[in-house]
Amino acid sequence: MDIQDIIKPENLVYQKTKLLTDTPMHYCPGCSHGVVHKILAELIDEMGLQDKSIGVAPVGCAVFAYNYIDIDWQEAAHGRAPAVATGISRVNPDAFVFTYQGDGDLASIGAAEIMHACNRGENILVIFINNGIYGMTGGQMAPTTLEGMVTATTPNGRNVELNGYPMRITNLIAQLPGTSYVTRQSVHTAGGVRKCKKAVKKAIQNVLDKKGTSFVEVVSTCNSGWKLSPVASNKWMEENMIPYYPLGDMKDSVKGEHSEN
Amino acid sequence: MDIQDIIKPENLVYQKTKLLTDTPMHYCPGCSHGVVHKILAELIDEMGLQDKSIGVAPVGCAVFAYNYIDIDWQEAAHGRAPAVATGISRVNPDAFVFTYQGDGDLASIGAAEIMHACNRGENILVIFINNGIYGMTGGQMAPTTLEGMVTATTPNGRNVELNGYPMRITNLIAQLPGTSYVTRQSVHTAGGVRKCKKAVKKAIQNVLDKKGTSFVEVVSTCNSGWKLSPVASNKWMEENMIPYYPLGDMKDSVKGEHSEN
Amino acid sequence: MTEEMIIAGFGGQGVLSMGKILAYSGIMEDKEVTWFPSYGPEMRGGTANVTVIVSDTRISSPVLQEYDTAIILNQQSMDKFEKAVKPGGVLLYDPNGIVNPPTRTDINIFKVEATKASVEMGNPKVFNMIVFGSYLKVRPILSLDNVEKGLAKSLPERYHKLIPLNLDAMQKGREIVEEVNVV
Amino acid sequence: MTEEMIIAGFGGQGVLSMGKILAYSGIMEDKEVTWFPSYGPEMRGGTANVTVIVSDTRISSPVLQEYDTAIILNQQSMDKFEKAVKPGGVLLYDPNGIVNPPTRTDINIFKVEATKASVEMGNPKVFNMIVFGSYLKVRPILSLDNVEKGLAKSLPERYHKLIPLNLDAMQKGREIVEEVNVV
Amino acid sequence: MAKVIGAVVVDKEACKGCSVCVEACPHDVLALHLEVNSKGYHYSYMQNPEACVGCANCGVVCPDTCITVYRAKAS
Amino acid sequence: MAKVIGAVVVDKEACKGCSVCVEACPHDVLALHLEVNSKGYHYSYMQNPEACVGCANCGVVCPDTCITVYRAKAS
Amino acid sequence: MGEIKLMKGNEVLAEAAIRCGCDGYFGYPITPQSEVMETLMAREPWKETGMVVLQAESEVASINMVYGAAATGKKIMTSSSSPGISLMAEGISYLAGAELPCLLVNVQRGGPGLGTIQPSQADYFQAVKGGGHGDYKLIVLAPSSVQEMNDFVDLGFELAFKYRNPAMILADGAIGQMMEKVELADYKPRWTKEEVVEKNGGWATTGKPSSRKKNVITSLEMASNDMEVRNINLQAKYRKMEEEDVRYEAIQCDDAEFILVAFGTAARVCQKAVEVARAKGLKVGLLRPITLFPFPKTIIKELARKAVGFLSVEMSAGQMVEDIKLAVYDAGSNARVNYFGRMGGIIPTPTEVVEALEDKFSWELSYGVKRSY
Amino acid sequence: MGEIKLMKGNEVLAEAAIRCGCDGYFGYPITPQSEVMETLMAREPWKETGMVVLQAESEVASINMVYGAAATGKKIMTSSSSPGISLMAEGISYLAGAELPCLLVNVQRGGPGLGTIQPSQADYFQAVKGGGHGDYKLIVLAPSSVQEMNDFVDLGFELAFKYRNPAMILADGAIGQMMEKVELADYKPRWTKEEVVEKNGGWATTGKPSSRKKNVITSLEMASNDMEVRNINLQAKYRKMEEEDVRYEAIQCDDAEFILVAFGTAARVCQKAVEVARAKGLKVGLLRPITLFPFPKTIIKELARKAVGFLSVEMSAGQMVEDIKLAVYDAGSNARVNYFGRMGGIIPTPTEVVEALEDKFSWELSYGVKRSY
Ligand SMILES: Cc1ncc(C[n+]2csc(CCOP(=O)(O)OP(=O)(O)O)c2C)c(N)n1
Ligand SMILES: Cc1ncc(C[n+]2csc(CCOP(=O)(O)OP(=O)(O)O)c2C)c(N)n1
Ligand code: SF4
Ligand code: SF4
Ligand code: SF4
Ligand code: SF4
Ligand code: SF4
Ligand code: SF4
Ligand SMILES: [Mg+2]
Ligand SMILES: [Mg+2]
Repeated sequence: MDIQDIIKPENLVYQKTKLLTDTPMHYCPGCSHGVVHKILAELIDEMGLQDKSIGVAPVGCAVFAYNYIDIDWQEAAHGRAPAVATGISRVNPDAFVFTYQGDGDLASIGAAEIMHACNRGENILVIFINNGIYGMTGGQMAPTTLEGMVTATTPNGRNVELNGYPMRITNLIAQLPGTSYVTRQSVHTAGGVRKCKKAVKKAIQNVLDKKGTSFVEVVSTCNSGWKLSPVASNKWMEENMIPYYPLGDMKDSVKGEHSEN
Repeated sequence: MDIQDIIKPENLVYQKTKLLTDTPMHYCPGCSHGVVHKILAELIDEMGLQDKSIGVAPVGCAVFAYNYIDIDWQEAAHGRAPAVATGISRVNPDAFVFTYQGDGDLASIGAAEIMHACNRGENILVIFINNGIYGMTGGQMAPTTLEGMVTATTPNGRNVELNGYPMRITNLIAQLPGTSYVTRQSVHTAGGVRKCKKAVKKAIQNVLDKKGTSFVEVVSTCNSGWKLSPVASNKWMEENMIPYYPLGDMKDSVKGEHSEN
Repeated sequence: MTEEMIIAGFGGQGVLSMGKILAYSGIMEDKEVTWFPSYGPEMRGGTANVTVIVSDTRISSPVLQEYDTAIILNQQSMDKFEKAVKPGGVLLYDPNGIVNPPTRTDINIFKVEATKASVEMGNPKVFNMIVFGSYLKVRPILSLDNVEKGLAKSLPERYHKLIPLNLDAMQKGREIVEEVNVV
Repeated sequence: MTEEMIIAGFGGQGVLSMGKILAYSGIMEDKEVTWFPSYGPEMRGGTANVTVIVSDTRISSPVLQEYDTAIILNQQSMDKFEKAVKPGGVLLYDPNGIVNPPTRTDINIFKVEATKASVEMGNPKVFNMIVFGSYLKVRPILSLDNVEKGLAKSLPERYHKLIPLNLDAMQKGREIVEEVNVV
Repeated sequence: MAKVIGAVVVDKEACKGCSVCVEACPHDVLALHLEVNSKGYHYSYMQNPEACVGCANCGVVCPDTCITVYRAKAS
Repeated sequence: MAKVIGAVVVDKEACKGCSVCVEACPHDVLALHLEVNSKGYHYSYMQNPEACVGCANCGVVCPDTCITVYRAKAS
Repeated sequence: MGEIKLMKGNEVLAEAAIRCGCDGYFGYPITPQSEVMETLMAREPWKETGMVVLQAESEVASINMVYGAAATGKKIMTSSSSPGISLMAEGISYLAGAELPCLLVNVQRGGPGLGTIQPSQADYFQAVKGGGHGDYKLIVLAPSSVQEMNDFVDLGFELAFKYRNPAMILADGAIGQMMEKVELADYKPRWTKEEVVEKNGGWATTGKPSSRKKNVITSLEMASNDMEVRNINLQAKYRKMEEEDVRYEAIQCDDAEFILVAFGTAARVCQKAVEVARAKGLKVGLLRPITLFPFPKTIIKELARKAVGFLSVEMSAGQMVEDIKLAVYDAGSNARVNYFGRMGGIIPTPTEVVEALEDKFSWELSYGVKRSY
Repeated sequence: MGEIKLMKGNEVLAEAAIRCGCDGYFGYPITPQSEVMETLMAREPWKETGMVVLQAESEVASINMVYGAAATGKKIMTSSSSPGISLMAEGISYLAGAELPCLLVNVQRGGPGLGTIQPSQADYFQAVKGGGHGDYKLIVLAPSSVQEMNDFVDLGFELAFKYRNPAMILADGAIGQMMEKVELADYKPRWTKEEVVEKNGGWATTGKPSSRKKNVITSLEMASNDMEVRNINLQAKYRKMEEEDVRYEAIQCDDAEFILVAFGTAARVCQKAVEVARAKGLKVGLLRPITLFPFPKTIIKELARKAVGFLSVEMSAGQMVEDIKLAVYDAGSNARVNYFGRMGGIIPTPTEVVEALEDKFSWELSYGVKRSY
């Protein structure tokens, strides 16, 4: 059978969802952001949520997320996406509101806002792209940067004595009674992408069911910041990031359930 | 034996430490702040730290702490005491630096600063007065306000659905690798005061030994905010606050030890 | 007519609400009013005061340096406000807890034993209404009718049953207030 | 003498460091220099450019709208900067990846097959030095002596052993640059 | 065993009448006075001085550190 | 069991040559082309088209969603 | 006539918000304005009108909650006092940059720093020149009575939506804390979802239906050219405000040789000062700017033609006085502009104001003519 | 002569900090100034001079770290760009209120909001009028070359300690990002603990020895009277700065009929514009304010006596132009003041400036006289 015989509408098994716009993404080749955008766009489409969705873009590489997914968007100040989403969701309780944040945005400057939105159990989805670095500003240290990791502000590697410890903020988030579903995923393999999509789907459903805050961390790469090729980045992530940020569900319950501590 | 025979210098067993100034405290009658001030003043005196101590006062009822303990002080912006203390301690590594913060100051507006100072393991002592309310501004809800508790901004009791959940921030702090000693105390009984003093002493010693951040929560009353008499407040605290914020050490280790999560 | 006054005492003596009833009564008489409290943490356990202005015409500043009338209910307030009464003005005080009574001779000084009377009436809560009654006796700037209306307006519905008790207390105040001659 | 120029291409082509060597060489010749890069996330994977000014006198704005010389190393930059060359100015480009070559007739156009030459030299990293060499051939604004000094200054000590290689590459550039006549 | 006896001195003007010391005394020594101090507070005083053992509990819990405590062996 | 065969179409101009699809393909179908597209990227293409089973792994992992995947039963 | 009540300025803000159909309030306690949120929480408007009230974790969070909620086309507000407003600087710049209508209230206290909780007007510059970064303007309304605290809530929202711009009520601790007689407005229903879409669906993030393109709220432009266009449009909008929405009150200015200029609580004091001065035979009037931006330049220019001088009376070290001078300069007048003020939470007295007037203009008062340079 | 280098403005800030004996830098990354911290981190001065460098969790944290460290009497600095500086507004007001010497750097980008990362001067008002609440002033230095980025670090600290006041270097993305030739300063040792105590022990929290009373750093006064005294003292200090520490550069102003006024990058452009204009036969000069506060009023007043007009050239919608007008107004001059500028990250060209001059002053250029009103 010739290739041209296979490439026919009736044989189509995978294509770009129509919720992804035609604007080419500004991300570096191989950047995880694109994959996560795709997951969101596909799910919003599949779940029929385009007219209910309001996305909140961060300050970070994903600042232009609003150019790529065809829904209404707001661009929030650095770190404040959870507050912005709280505002939206409180006065529009039937909207599907989500934030999309990087590790600098969420865990550093925005630490108070994410902790409190999750503690209040705001009915939102938080997508947390943990690439262990500040991608947008040129690769400085993030709270999640691993010990010894070289960045623009830790040119000799993160020294925990000077710069503090890599922060597993998602573990803390999971203990806040306002969260219902907290999970950590990755998107560097096809299997990972499919699993992650399932997790995001569940998280969205939780929000629709008004179960409180759903939180999906995606352990990601920033090949530009890491100064590795995309493929080498994925490998480095598997060997270094994932052991420290192990994948899997951290909480799957109902809002209001208190942590053990 | 006549009273006048007992009241003699040689029989003295307890008196105001000379590190407490003569300025009368502005606190409401029976307020826990006074007791904790006393503990600090006594220890700084006993441990010979007056010339090494730099205190950081919060915005909150304890804003005037600097009037009462005879050491150098800085008054920090609301919630920012941990950042201020970081600044001091980093450029004066041999100073004994501590913050003194309320629950609004530390757990609400200052949540990012406390999390990050503790995550970096700043070599400071944090005294955290958890009275479940904003005392200074007239008794509004704090992050630590209990469910159902009446405050100026929850006049019908804290409704967790609307206002979020009472936050056990110390439990989260204990999981940050930068902290070495994390404990929760109270000062409403003589026994409690003595225990608390011991804990603070240990915490101070840890700072002197450069072991990282030491964190002492004091579950406290705010009889004005709670609209109870001081004695009734103590009782209410025992029956309501302490079950939710159980006393005891939460962490006693060395900096850098990672939490289980 | 413009009455510029301050009511000053401990927090808990009903200083602010006395001022509020006075202001509401002014409104009932179609006057302009302002009510301006001391505010902030210094109130805590300490003194509280409120500046009330009742006037036929638009009121300028709600904050004053001098007063036509000062109602003074503790020593700290006496120390602070005796000197701020305008010459020819009125100073009304409860002698309970006053160690240094007023000494000015260019103002009219009245005293009301309201603490004592409220204990005698078996209800310390009416203390401020006794003082209020004595004030209106000394400075009859408002009709008692309108004061009753003002009282009704400033009390929540569920406390309206207490109005007669309050009126009694005011009557008491009218009766026991006495002028003091400084010698 | 004032030379106002832009060097534009992909990130990774050594655009910024070529500019830096040029500027340092200018300093070695006691000239005033400014070096102003495009900056920010739009650089990411996309284009990079740097404006360099070398002058005998104090330099005003470091940012220009028009250039005496444009060194252009990819199509996007060609689209953007061909029109910004001053009439009578110089446009130097590497034809690799250029789909639409320059068409202006009021400027002097040169081309250098630097990509190709660098591959031939077995070291794609010297690409920018080949271009630089060809530029200095076309616009001999600095003495080669000072350029060598500038090179030494702008390279960290540990890379000084690479100087001869770089000089070779520059020589290569001088040799292969050719004028283009637009018809 | 020699009996221990104590006594406390309350700084009457500094006392805010919070009653915390009264509550803390294991021997019911203290009480609030009917009189008020110059700030209007009913201050704490030894109502049952003989019962005092000088344990200092009252001093330790007093937020305003108004209490000085003495202890002696009963002669 | 009928053999499943697949094919992919790469949007050559959209491709950034990151190679993630190449890595993800379980059947080594894809490779980066020696040529570059107009943005200067070596784009992905089917080097071994016959090996493709249309599993869509490549499409799923592509950050820029450049790959459309088709699958048919081998006739 | 609406309901008459005796209320605090802060309480009235809350009541007016509920009655004007406000959709959401986000705030954080700070003296001297905590009663705004406290009143709202006690009123529980979510049960009555559906209005949302939320205590945020900080002022930074509050202002960003306002951003999110306002961007959905609804009537959203916050209130705070000086240090809290400073914390909002970035957020306010974002609101202005993204052109989001909303209502901000600053019940000012004395600064700088933690300062004092007593009334002040020292945040004038912050409000009208821009506390945040970049070229932007807020619509700034200065109430000088509890009644205006009521009225300006509705007016603030009206102007905010007219221009798609944040509006600020710049009050002070005195107006927030004092009680006065106030006539409350009648209830306006909150906009329905349909009304929101009809009015603001062109830009607000109401959820994208297939019938329109996605709406994006942002203040970012990577290309300088695009960012300049945004700025040019903003500036054009601000010029329009200056043409159409200047508000002020002129009291006894017709024959005045000296004009007191004051807003808010200071204007209250000056009203009395005018009486005192007139009683002394001085021809004094009061110009009370109600909109601080757009500033009432035109009337100042007019008055500058006749008046000998202006005295800016402020509870600050002298901030508005600069805008008066700028207006007089633009008028090409040589009227003299002076300043008198108190700081740190102190309200000047009418007598002080008159004395300052006599002092600063002693030359003119002696010679009765305009000083010429 | 010191070492000559080709460096970016941002890199030079870092180098100059190390060399001038700075004790600590606290900052948070933001374009276009991230190279400041990056350079410091690569230089590892803690190994060399003992200087501390810390990446804070946010700008809010940075500025409060500066507060804490500066309050111990040491030389402390931070740097950021526009949105980050807005986040520091509360902290800056606290620093000014508590009178803490320190050095802040704003490498401005275009606003409002997230805006653009390209160069701008639109934070002029924020820097000189007060972005934070309350009446306060920063000492504001405007470098217009990489060399001045170097020089003003030391100067900034010097002035900051002279007045116990925060100083700010107000730069922009162009100066931060560009490389120029720079002559580096020689190393000054950091102050020893004893020197700190000697110089600043009167107020700084260095740890209380028995020989002195406790030192308390605060900006709080509960009593308005005390707060007013603080404010009066602050104002007196600001007047002193205006008397003693104004800095500017006047280029070809002696015979100039028209004065361009510009700072920073805009001043670079205007220098060229002066050449272009002079070549056309226009008598044009350039006044370059170096201290934006204290603003060079006196020289403007002097120039206003002779000049026909001023053109304020800014990379903003026109902010400094107000201060020029105020100075001209104070001079009682009728010289005309106009504005020309570009926004959103665009740097004007010399040609544009000259065209704007010819356009705005076409009347004066035709008739050659001062316009009279
Ligand atoms: C208030 C403020 N501070 C700093 C910045 C600069 N900034 C932009 S993005 C960013 C961090 C981005 O890192 P992250 O959140 O991890 O996202 P990523 O780019 O890695 O996806 C910073 C510091 C800013 N825009 N605003
Ligand atoms: C930026 C800022 N926001 C708000 C305030 C008002 N404020 C002062 S103290 C305080 C909370 C105090 O509560 P807490 O920290 O629990 O201390 P407590 O008084 O209970 O001891 C608040 C909100 C302020 N001063 N500054
Ligand atoms: S810098 Fe990093 S996070 Fe940003 S687009 Fe590039 S790879 Fe992705
Ligand atoms: S308000 Fe509460 S916390 Fe503050 S002094 Fe009074 S009792 Fe203590
Ligand atoms: S010392 Fe002990 S026994 Fe004596 S009064 Fe105090 S608490 Fe009671
Ligand atoms: S505890 Fe102290 S303040 Fe309270 S009543 Fe006893 S002595 Fe007085
Ligand atoms: S569909 Fe599967 S087999 Fe075919 S190219 Fe893609 S990954 Fe390879
Ligand atoms: S994953 Fe996508 S962008 Fe990357 S090489 Fe493959 S097709 Fe190209
Ligand atoms: Mg990141
Ligand atoms: Mg508290």
